[in-house]
Amino acid sequence: MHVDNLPVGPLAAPPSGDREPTGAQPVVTARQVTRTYGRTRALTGVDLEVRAGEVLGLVGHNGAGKSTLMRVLAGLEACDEGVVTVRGQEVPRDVRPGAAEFRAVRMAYQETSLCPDLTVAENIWISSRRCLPRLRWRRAASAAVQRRLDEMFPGHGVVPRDRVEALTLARRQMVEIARASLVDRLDLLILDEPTESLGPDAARSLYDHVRTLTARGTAVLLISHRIREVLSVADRVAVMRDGAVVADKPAAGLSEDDVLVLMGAEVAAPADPGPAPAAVPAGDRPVIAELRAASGHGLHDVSVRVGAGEVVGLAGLAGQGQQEVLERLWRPVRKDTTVLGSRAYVPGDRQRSGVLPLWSVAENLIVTAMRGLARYGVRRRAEEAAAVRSWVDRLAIRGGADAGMTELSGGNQQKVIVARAFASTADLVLLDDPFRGVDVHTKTDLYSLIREEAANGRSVVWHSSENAEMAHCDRVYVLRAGRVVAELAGEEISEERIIAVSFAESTEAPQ
Amino acid sequence: MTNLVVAAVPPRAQLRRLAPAMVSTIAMFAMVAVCASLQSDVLTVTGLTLILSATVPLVIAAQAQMMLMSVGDIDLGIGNFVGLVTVITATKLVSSPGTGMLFLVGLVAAYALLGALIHLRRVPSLIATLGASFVWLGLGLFVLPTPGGSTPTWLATFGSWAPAGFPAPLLPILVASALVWLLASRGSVGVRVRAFGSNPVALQRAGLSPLAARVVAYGVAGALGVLAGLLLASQTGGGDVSSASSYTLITVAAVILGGGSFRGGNAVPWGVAIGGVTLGLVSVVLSLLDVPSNMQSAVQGAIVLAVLAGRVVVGKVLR
Amino acid sequence: MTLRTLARPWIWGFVASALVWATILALSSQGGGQTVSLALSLAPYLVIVGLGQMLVITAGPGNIDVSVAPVISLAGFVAVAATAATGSVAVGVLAGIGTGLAVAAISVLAILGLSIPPIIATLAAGLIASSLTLSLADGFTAVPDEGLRQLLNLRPAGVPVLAVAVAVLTALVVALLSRTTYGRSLLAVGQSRPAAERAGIPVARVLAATYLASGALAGLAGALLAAYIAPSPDLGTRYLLDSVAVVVIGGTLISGGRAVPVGIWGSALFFILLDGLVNLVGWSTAAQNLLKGGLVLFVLFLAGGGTRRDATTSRPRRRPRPATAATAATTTGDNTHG
Amino acid sequence: GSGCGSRSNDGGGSGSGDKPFIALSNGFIGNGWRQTMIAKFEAAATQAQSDGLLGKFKVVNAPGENSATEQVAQIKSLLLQKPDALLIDPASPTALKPVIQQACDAGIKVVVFDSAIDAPCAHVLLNSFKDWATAAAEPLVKGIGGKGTVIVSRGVVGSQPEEEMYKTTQEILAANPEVKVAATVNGMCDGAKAQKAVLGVLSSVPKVDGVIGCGDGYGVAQAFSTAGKPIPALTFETNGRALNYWNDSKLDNGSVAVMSDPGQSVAALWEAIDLLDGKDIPKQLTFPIVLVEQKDLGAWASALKPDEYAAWPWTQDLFRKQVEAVKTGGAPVQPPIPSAAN
Ligand SMILES: Nc1ncnc2c1ncn2[C@@H]1O[C@H](COP(=O)(O)OP(=O)(O)OP(=O)(O)O)[C@@H](O)[C@H]1O
Ligand SMILES: Nc1ncnc2c1ncn2[C@@H]1O[C@H](COP(=O)(O)OP(=O)(O)OP(=O)(O)O)[C@@H](O)[C@H]1O
Ligand SMILES: [Mg+2]
Ligand SMILES: [Mg+2]
Repeated sequence: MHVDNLPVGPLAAPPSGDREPTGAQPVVTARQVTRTYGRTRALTGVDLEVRAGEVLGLVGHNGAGKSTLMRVLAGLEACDEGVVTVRGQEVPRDVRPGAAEFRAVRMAYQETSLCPDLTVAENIWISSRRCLPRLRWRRAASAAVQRRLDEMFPGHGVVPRDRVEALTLARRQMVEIARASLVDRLDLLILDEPTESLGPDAARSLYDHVRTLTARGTAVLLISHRIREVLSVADRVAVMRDGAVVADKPAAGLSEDDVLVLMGAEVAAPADPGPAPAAVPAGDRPVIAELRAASGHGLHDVSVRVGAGEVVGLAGLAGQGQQEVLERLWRPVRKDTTVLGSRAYVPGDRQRSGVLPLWSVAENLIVTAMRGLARYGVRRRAEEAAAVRSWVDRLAIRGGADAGMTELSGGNQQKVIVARAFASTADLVLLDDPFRGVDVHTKTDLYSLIREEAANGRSVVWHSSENAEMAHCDRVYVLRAGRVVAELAGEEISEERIIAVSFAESTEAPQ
Repeated sequence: MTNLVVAAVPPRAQLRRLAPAMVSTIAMFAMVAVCASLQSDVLTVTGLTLILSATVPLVIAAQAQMMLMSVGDIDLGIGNFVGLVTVITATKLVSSPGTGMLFLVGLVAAYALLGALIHLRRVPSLIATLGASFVWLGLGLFVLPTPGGSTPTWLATFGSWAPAGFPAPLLPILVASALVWLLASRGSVGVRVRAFGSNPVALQRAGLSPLAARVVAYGVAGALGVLAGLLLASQTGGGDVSSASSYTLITVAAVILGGGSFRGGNAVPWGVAIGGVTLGLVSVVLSLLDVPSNMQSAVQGAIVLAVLAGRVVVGKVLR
Repeated sequence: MTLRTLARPWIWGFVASALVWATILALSSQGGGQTVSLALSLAPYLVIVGLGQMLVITAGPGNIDVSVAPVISLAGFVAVAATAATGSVAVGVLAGIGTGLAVAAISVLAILGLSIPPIIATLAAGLIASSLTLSLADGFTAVPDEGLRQLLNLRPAGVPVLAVAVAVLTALVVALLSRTTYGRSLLAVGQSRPAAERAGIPVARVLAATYLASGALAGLAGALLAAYIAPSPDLGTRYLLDSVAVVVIGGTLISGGRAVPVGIWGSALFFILLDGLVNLVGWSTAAQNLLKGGLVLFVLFLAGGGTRRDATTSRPRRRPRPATAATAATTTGDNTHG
Repeated sequence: GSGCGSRSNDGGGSGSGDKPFIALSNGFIGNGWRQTMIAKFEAAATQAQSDGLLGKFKVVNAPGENSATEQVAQIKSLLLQKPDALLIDPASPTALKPVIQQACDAGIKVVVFDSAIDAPCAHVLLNSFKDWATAAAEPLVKGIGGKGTVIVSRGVVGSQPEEEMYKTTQEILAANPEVKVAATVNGMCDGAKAQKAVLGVLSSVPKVDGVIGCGDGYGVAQAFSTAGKPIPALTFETNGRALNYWNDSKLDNGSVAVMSDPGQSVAALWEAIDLLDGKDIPKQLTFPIVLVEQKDLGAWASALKPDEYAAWPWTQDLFRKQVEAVKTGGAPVQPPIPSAAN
């Protein structure tokens, strides 16, 4: 779900004119900062200034260099050239994590930086040990994180002695944010895509807290791909493109389209999902996969049908059973699930369950199709090469077939993983929210790929946390608490409608 | 309000985490029960002393193995290392205690150095410790080619210490496990070590040194290995570099039985104590049962499989 | 790029064996060619076991087969008994392979059925195998087949027939890994088990096949060794540690996903020549162990490193799932897990 | 198939006064010698049981590698079962000292065999390692005519018996200055290891006339045939495989077969029974090694299975005679060579 999709008012107090922080002290400044990784120029000369008491929004396409810049601003990495000053003091070049200059700059990471095997309190000790007593630190850390979580996310449900592993994704994100803010003195708080895993209530209370922080003079740097969210929270918006800040403007007066243009997008693309798919009634298609009143393992009486050549969406708030449905279809071992034909899976968590890191693009791409192409278990390399070539061309995968998979940018890696599934002969392709954090251009390419493949008779089951994406589906099941609360088809599918059913209390637990 | 509710709910995740050690505990008591039914004297202080004493060095060596497994490493050299310590104990520590102590401290330092090299050169611990095990063996043979020597009197006295009303071997097991627990599970040093095993990136981002964490883990493992060697020497009354070679794999099994994992991030000192005692008791059960001599290793293997299978079953039930 | 290739550890096995060979030659100033020839007649056994161990290690973190030693011993007895009973060497060798498969089947059941970590599962299977070995050895009467022994000793033009056969086997394993779906699947599983699973690879089947292959190869080695030496309960004892060591010195990634079958030859030759050197010089076992361990560590620390990216700068992972640790962030050359 | 059993009708065994309960702890079961040793013991003990000399017996082998720690644990649990006598084939000559003392303190008669051990309370029964080394080297040196090149294959270097044996070998070699040592390898008294070790040096040494070993001749012979060299004079192991090979290959070049006697376990059984009877037996008994010479080769070869080691068939009677011989310093008893029927 997207917070900016909510049909409710602004998330936090709108930035008002009198808060214009012109006179405020700069907390952290970057001047002509560059950073290269091998042949990648991640930062090509960034100028940025974060001032006390403001919320600075930072947007940019994937790989624009946002996270890299943040690592430099937080003192985790030194820059190659340029100058970083913290509170007017120039930072030495050979900076290491934990350097004294950066004590008051804290960052909540895009991917949480908690230790899953440790308890919440122990994780707090690791990052906030300087403001904890030497003895009885466990108790102090528990109390501190409990208090901070209560402030930031009322009703969070996190117990400090829980192991992080046992927490849901949203709770982990809460702990990550609380962890970052727990310090004796906080000048700058960097939030790198903090709301990706949070629910709307949690996001709202986070931004409320952000306001109380800025009121105390702390600067907050907010990175997000949800532009409406950034616009509603930030005082100032900086746009990054290809390793440099290309624009830095007050948020007031900027529209979403303005920002998209600054980022280098053709604005028409995301707004118009193409011709609405013909709403073929599901009954007319042969059913190739079905869940009949499936229960257990997080599902309650879920019935799902997938017709041949149909794109079926699974929508709703994150973690309401969509992944469980995909899991059942992927491994149909129970009696209540039937799947005719072969399957392919596109994971959303590409680092863990997508990328085969030692291999090239070609090898990654073909590994699923290989089995179908092979004769008696022996590969047919000419056919494989042809398939790879056509898919690399079709999706314009930058780097080409022979590039190492880990040398690719995230979006291109995701293309390979999607291509892997569609290059196979699978009749049913399962998409597990694969387009999170993928930039707009790549997304549009992949949307049209999905439609094309469906037109060729493949079935797709597509879980997405972005409701706008569901417009590309023939039918959408909206899940809540492990139940199907609505089935939408054709024209009925709209963000507003999905949000309505996702949140409507009346639809919950119809018994 | 939610906090209260959550706190009241039975911590199922925690239960699941403790399940392996619980199964091993049950197995341990079952084994004691079997022994006791075959030989009622087992439950007397002398009986417990007899059946537990041989497990003492094993448990402590298993704690050393656990320290390394908590950073995601495996030590294939611990058996020969313990053997080397017995050799030094039986020779240098007797002839000149000062030099002997220096040697033992040097061994701990060597372990820490090994950890540092593994970290800095980014080599797999499995193969590095395998290589080191050849070195420990060679050093042991070098110092004492023939098993022999004698233990310092204080150590021998400790080895034959038999307090009334209390099985003496329980003391070192409990003390060592409690120390490891304080260090690795409660203390901040342990947090660093486990954090390194769990997510080294997080550790580094917090400005802590992964190298230090690994070196500490190896250093503690080395110290525990020295302790295990001292206690083994106190029981065998001499040095023999190959006397503990079976520890290498058995300690890994003990950690797994105790609820540890190969993934790193976990420290389970009490579970390891139980797993070590369980494995140590297998020999006792085998000698009490009239198992045909050829079949004894098969029974040992079957017991290990059965305990771990029990774990799986309990895990399924708890899920 | 070339520097990286040079740093690939598999070269070091060959370099080290060449050094040891040169030392032997310098010391004895005779029989240089014959030294290699004789080493080549001993190396194949270790290479066979090593190939199986390599497949297992390639299957990813935590995979190791510690049952190879007892399997070799057991298969030796079974093969000799079967040969004596049927009069056919082929049946004997097949029986040895079958023995390896049977023991591996126990491991597979424990690993896949009971989710027992491989090091423990194979340890237990090995214990069971050693009991069977002892039972068989008790009053064992059969003698190894003379014909097979002569075949194993055959060295036309100084090239052992067995070495050629095992070289062919190595080539087959190379082809298996690069040309077959099984091989590619194994490499994928070794790189990332969850990713392989999501890519539609039948992970359980691949793992089962891998352990069975290791068992079969250990069984084959046992059958041949029993004919070459003699069946004995400790026939395989030395092969456990050595098989792991040759695989890793041979350049196979201990964290899985990359196998270097050819490298095994280099490190196997190194170990065998080192034994020869130590015996020639008359060093004690203490020195022998120190040298072996020292060289393993030296090669390891010299060749190691470079594959793992610095932890702070590694590419961020987008969405850790609740069930997963964040440790997978660094992907190549990561620290090992058994 | 064999097993250890409690076939006694005497349930408790301990302290019940009538027939004794004897336990054997064996530190290692992984080679043919130890297996023969256990098999001989179990056969003799079963027989003694049915003859009414023994109430109950039990054999415990430490599983796995030669592990003193396992054996300590097992002896401790045997102590709980209160045997009247404890026979020990130790995994380590030192590691068992404290536990043996513990057993003695518990009033148990302890007989250690196969290895010397420095435990004053225990009775020790063993073969002379000096005799062994002499019997291995002397006929061989004579066989090659007192001159030529030999390889010395050492046993388990580091063990105390090996030191003694190596010293003896060196003395014999010193007395024959024309015999040159081309290489000294570590054969570990194990045919397989010796085979590899000798093969490793064969290409680098000149023509070899003999290999003075420690019961590893069969493996060494394989090494020579692999290298395509003539089989020199060897020291064979005393098992059926080696003896048959020696017999079949008609080697008559000074080769011998010599090893310690796995029948020691049986002798130790008789010693324990006599000790429990209160007989006076010296603390240390040296029993004859098993030396197979060319003349007895056929008889031994036909009596042994491949992996069975030649063992003297000690009876209670022969045992007592040998004890007398030790006491009086007379010539050692020469038990009969077992026939194939055994
Ligand atoms: N450790 C690294 N090694 C090599 N290249 C890197 C590394 N970190 C980042 N890069 C590269 O630097 C560029 C900037 O990456 P960065 O993570 O800063 O992007 P981002 O703007 O945060 O993207 P996203 O919106 O996807 O989070 C990318 O091309 C990326 O691939
Ligand atoms: N970790 C890395 N190591 C080496 N090269 C890298 C790495 N990450 C990125 N690159 C190189 O940098 C290039 C740019 O990557 P970047 O992430 O900036 O792409 P991007 O424009 O964000 O694309 P996408 O939108 O698909 O993520 C990649 O094509 C790749 O060649
Ligand atoms: Mg990118
Ligand atoms: Mg980023």
